[in-house]
Amino acid sequence: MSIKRRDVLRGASLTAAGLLVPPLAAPFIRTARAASPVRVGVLFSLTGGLSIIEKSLSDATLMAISEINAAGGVMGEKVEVVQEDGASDPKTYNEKASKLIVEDDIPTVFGGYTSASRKAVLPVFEKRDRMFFYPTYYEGYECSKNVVYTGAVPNQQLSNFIPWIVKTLGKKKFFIVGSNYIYPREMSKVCKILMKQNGAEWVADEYLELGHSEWGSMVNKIKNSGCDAVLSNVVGDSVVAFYREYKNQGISHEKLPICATVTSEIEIAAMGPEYAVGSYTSFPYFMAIDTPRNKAFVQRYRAFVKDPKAVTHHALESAYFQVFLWKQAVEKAKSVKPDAVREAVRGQTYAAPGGDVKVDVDNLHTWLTPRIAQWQADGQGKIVNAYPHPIKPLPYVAYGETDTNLYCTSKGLDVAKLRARH
Amino acid sequence: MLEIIFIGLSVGSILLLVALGLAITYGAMGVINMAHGEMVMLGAYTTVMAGIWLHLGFLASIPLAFVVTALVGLAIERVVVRRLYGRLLDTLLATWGIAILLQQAVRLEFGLSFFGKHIRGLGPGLQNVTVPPALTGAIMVGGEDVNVYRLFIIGVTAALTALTWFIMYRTDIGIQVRAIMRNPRMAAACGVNVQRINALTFAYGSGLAGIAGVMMSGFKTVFPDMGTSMVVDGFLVVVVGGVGSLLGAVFSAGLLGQVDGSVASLTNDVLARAVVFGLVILIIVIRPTGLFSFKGR
Amino acid sequence: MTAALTIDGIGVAFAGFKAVDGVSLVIEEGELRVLLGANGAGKTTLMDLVSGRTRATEGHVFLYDREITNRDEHQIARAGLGRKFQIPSVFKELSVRANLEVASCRNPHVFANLRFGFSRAQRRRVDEVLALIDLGDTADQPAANLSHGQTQWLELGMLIVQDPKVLLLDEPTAGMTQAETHKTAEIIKSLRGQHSIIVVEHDMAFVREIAERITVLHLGRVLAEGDLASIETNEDVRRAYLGAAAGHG
Amino acid sequence: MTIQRRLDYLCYAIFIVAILLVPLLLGDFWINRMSKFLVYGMLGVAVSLCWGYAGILNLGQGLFFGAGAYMLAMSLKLLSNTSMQQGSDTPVPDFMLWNAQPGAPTELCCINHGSWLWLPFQSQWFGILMGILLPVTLALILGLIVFRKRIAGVFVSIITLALVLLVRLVLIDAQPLTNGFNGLTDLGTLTILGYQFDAYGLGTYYLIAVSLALVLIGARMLVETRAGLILQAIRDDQNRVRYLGFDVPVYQLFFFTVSAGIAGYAGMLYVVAAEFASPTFMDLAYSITMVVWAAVGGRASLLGACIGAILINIVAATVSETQSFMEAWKAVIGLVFVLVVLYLPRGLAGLASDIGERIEARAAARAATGSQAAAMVAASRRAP
Repeated sequence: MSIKRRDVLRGASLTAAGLLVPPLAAPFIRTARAASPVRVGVLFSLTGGLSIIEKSLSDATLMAISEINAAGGVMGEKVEVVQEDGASDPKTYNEKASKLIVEDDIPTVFGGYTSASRKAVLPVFEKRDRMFFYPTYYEGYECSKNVVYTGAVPNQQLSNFIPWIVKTLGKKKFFIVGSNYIYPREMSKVCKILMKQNGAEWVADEYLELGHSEWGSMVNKIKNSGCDAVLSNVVGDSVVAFYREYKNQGISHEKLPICATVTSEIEIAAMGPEYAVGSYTSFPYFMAIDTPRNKAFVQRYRAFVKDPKAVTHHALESAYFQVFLWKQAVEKAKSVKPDAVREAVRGQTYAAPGGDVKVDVDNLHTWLTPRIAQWQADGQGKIVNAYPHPIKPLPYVAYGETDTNLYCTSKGLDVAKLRARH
Repeated sequence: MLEIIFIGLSVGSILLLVALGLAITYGAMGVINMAHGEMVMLGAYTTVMAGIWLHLGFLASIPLAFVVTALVGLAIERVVVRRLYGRLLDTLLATWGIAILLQQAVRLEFGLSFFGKHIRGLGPGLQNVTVPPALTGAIMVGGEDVNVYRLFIIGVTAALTALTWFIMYRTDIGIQVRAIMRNPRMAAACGVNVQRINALTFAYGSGLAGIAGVMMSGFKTVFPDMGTSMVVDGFLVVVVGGVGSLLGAVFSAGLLGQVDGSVASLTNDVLARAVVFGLVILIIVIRPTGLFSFKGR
Repeated sequence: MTAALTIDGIGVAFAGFKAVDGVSLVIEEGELRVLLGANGAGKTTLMDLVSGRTRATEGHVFLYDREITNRDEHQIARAGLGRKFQIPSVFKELSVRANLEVASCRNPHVFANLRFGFSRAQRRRVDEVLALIDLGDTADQPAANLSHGQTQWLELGMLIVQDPKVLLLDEPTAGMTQAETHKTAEIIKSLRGQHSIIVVEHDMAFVREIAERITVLHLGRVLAEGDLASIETNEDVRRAYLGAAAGHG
Repeated sequence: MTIQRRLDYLCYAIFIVAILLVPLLLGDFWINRMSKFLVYGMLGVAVSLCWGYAGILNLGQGLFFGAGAYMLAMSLKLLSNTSMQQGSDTPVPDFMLWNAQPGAPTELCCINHGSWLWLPFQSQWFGILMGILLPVTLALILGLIVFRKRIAGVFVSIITLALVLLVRLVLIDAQPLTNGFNGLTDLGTLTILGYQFDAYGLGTYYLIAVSLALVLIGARMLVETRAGLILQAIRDDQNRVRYLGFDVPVYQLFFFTVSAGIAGYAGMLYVVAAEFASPTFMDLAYSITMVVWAAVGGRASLLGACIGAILINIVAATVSETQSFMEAWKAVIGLVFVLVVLYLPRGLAGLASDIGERIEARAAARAATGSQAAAMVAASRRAP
C-alpha cells in the first residue's frame, strides 16, 4: 500500500515536473515561425461563459480567412492566423492582446465581443498603434483611430425601430429593461430621445445584473406597469429566461410585444421559438435575409462548423465580412502596416451576406442597413421593415451628432462640439 | 400582494431545489462540493441530449437525469472525494477543479471536438429544451395569472424535500447516514458500512442536483457555465439554514426567497440581490451556526 | 495563609439542569487540592466556570482579591490562572520547543510580540522545563509526533512555563501507563508550594500519591471536604461516590 | 539554526535573485507578463499568510485586491488625457461625462451624485495611500466583527464570499461613479519623482519585483516573530492559546489585516502593469483561483505559495497559447488542481521538503554505509 502510494506520488511529481518544464523554458525559446508576411491575430473567448457567442464569432473569422486563403490569399500570400483565447475575462483579453501585439508583432487583430473586453484591450492597441477589427454592435461614444467598428451603433439599431413601433404598431408607452452595464444604459438613452421625438413615453427604465435569470418580479412589474410595449436591451443568457417567464406569466407578444435590440437567432433557438413568436428585434442582419448570397453564406458556415443546425447572426456576419474589408484595404495599400491599413480601409465597400457595407471615411465605423424582424415559429425573423440602403454610423448620436454635424472625424474627436453639448 | 408572495415562494423553491443536494453532501458528509452546480448543468444537458437522441420528453428526463448525475456523483466520490473526508477546505478546492473539468468536458464535447466530431446538444453554445405545452403559460387562480411552470417547480421541490426527509428520518439508510453525520468512527464501530453509505449519500445528493438541472433547463438557459452561480446561492442557503439541518435549509430558502422576491418587487432586482447577501452575512455573524443547528462532525 | 482562589456559591444551569449548584471552595496559597466526583458530578463544569469557558449564572470567583467571575478566558489566564484540559491540547504542527516558547511569552499584546527570539532567561526556563518533563530529545520534533503521555506532559510543561498562580489540572493522568502516572505525580509534586493547584482525578492510586486535601463533588454540590483519611472514611462519600464510580474500576 | 531552515533561507535568496535577473532574458511582452505574474505571487503570499499561518480561509481576497486596484486606478484615471479630451476643462473621467445628465456641470465636484468622492484622487498620493488604507480598514472592520464573535473555519469563508459578491454587485451598479462592468480603463501613467512607470518597462518590473521581495521577506520575518509563532499556535488550537492569556481575536485581526494590506498593494501594482481595473477582480472565481494557486504552491509556505501562483500562471499562459490546447487549457488547469489536492496536500513546497528530507536521509545513510565499508576495508587489511 505504502509503496503504491509512493509510486503514485512519484508519478504525480514527475507529471508536475513535465508540465512545468516546457512552460518555464518557453519565454527563452524563440520558436522559428514560418514567417508569412501576412499575419493576423484572432482574439475571442473560446472558454468561459461568453464563449457561447464568441466561439461562433471566432469560427466566422476563421472561415473568412480560410476562404481568402483558398482563393489565393492576400497579395499572393497565405494569411497566417495567430489565435488566442480571451477566456471571457478582461484580464486575459488584455494579456493576450499584448501577447499578439508586443510578442508576436502582429499589425491587425480581429476580435472582441463585450465592451469590457474592448475597453481592456484598447490601450494596448493605441499605445503601439495597431489595428483592431471589432465586429460587435456597441454603445458608441468612442472614436479610436485604432479600431474599425463593423457592428451597429445605436443609431443603426434604433433610428428606424422606435418610430416604426410608435407609428406602425401604435405603441405609446414603453417599459425599458436591460442588463446592468454600459451598452443597455446607453441604448436606453438613445431610445428616450427617439421616444420624445415621436411622441411616445416610457413608464420605467429597469436594469438587471448581467447573467441574472430570475425574472419573476421584473415580468410581474411589466405586467402591472400599464405599458403597451417592452423595449429590451437584455443581453446574453438572461434573454432566454426573460422570454420564457414572459410567456409563462400569460403575456402575449400580440398585445404587449417585446421589441429587442440584442435578441438574436442564437437566443431564439435556445429558448424555443414558441416563446418569441410575434416579438421584434432590430439588427442590420438576420439569418432570414432572402438573398442567394446570404443563403450560400449560411450553408458555407454550417459546413465550416460541421453543424447542420448552426445559426448565423449579426455579430457573426460582421466578424465574417470585416476580414474581407481588411483584405481589400491591404491590397489597396499594398501593405499590412497599421497606418496603411487604416487609411486604405476608409471608404472600403464590400458585398456582405446581408447586403452592401461600407467603412465610413470619417469615423471608421460601418455603414449598415437597419432592419426590423418579427420572430416566426420556425425561429427565423420575418423582415417587416428595412431601410432601402445602408445608413451612416453615428457613434455620438446620443450627444447630438447628426449626419451633417459629425463629432468623430478622421482628425479625431472634435472636443468642442461635445463640450458645447454638456 | 399575493403575486409577490407567490414569486417569493417560487424563488425560494428554486433555491431549495439546488440547496437540497448540497444540504445532503455538505450537511451530512462535510464535503463542500463546488461541482454541485455542474451536476445541475449535467442534469440540464441530460434533458437536452435525451430530447435529441432518445426523443424522450421533458418529464421522462427527470428519472434519467437523476440516474446520470447520481452515477457521475458516485464516480467523483470514488475517485476524489473519498480521499478527502475530514479535509473540508480541500474538498472545496478539489471539487472546484472537477467543476472546471466538467464544464470543459461539455464544452469540448468530451474531447471529440478535437477530432472534428460534433455531438448535437453539446459544445459551447446555448441549448434548447422543449417544455411540454401543459407546463407553459399561466392559469387563472383567484383572478390572478399564475405561472404554471413555477407551480410545477414548487410541487417538485416539495416532493423531493418530502422524499429526502422520508429517506433521512424513516429508513434504515437514513438512520445510518445520520449516525455517520454525528460520529463516523462510532458509526463504523457499530457496523455501519461508512464507505458505502457515504458513496450512496453523495450519489443521492448529486442525483437531486440532476433533477434540479432538468427543472432549470425548462426556464433558464442551458450552457456549460450555468451552474457556477447556482452553487454559491445553494451554499448560502445551506449555511444560513444551519449545516446538516434539512428543516433549516427549507426555512432559509423560504426566507431568502421571500426577501429576494419582495425587495425585487418593491424596488429592483439588483438591490434585492444586495439585500440577500447582506442578510446572509448578518445571519452568520449573529448565529454562526445557522438558524437551525446541531453539533455534528 | 492567604486564599489563592476563592469560589463563592458559584452555579450554572443548562436548560434548567443545574450542573453546578452553589459550590464554594477556598484554595490556600501553595495548596494542592484534589477534586473527586463521579461522572456528571460537575467537576469539569466547575473548571469551565472558574476559567471563563462557561458563564456562571450565580456566584463569584476571586483570584487572590481580584474578582474574575465571567471574564474572558484570556483575561482570567492573564490574571494568573492556568488550565490543563482533559483531552490534551497542544499545538500539533509546532515543535515541542515552540509549544513551550509560546507559553513563555510574558507580554500578551500583539505589537509587543513583533520581535524575534526569546530572552536568555526565557530560553533557560524552557530548557529546564524540557528537562523536567523529559522531552529534551524530542524538542525539535512536531508535537504531533509525541505519544499520548508525552503530549500530556507537554501540556503540563506549557503550564509550568506560563507560571500561573493557580493551576487547574483536569485528569492529568488520563490514559497513562502506571509508570507515566508515577512520573506525572512527580512533576505535580515538584510544583507544590510554588503554585496553588486543583487536580481533578479518578485514579485513586494517583490521588493517594499526591493528595493533601480533597473535595468531593456530587450532583453539582460539595459533598465533603477533608484530608484523605477522613474522605475515605466518610459514609456519604462511600455511598455516593464509590458506589456510583464502581463502574470505573 | 537547523539545516532545514538554512536551506529554506537559501531558497528565498535564490528566488529573489532569480526574479531580479530574469528580465535580462526576456523581451518586452514577457517582462510585462512576468510583472503581472509576480503580482499574483504577492497574492499567493497574502493567501498563505492568512490561510496557511492564521488558518483563516478568505474566499474574498479579491475584495482587498480590487479595493487596492480601484483606489490607484481612480487616481491614474484622472491623470489620463482621455479625461481631458472628452469635452471638459478639468479632468473628469470620460465615463462620467458619458453618464451625465444633459446640462449637468462638467466639474468633478458635482457632475453627478457622489462624483465629489473622486475629488481627493486628483492627488496621486491620495490614491496610493488609499490603496493600502481602504483594504486595511475593510479588513479591520470585517475582522473585528468576525473574530470577536469567534466565527471560524468555513463560516469565515462564507462571510467573505458573500461580502465580495455584495461589493462587486454594488460596484457594477454604481456605474456613474465606477464605470460599472467596463471598469476603469485608459489610465494615465504612474509617475513617482518624475519617473514614469511604463507597463512594459523594466522600471515597472523592478518596482514589482522589489516590492515582492520586500513583502516576501517582511511576511517571513513576521511569521518568525513571537507573534507569528503565537499565530500558528492559534491555527492549531485557539482554546489553548486563550488559556495561555492571549487575546486570540487581536492576533487573527492583525494578520488578517496585514494579509489584506498585501492584497491591496498587489492590486495597485497590478493596475500599473495591466493598465486597467475591472470588477472582474472581485469575481468569486478569481478569489477562489487565488486560493488554489496558494494550495498548489503549498499553503503553509509563503515562498511556496508565491512560486505556486507564478508557476500556475506561467503554465496556464503557455498551455493556453499552445494551439492544440487553445480550448482545453482550462481543463488542464482543473486537472492540475485536483491532482495537487489529492497527491500533494502540502503543495509543491511540501514536495520539495520531502525530496530534501529524502536526499538528506540518503546522504546520511550513504555516509553511514561508507564508514562501515571503510571499517571493513581496514579490518580486511589488518587481516593477514
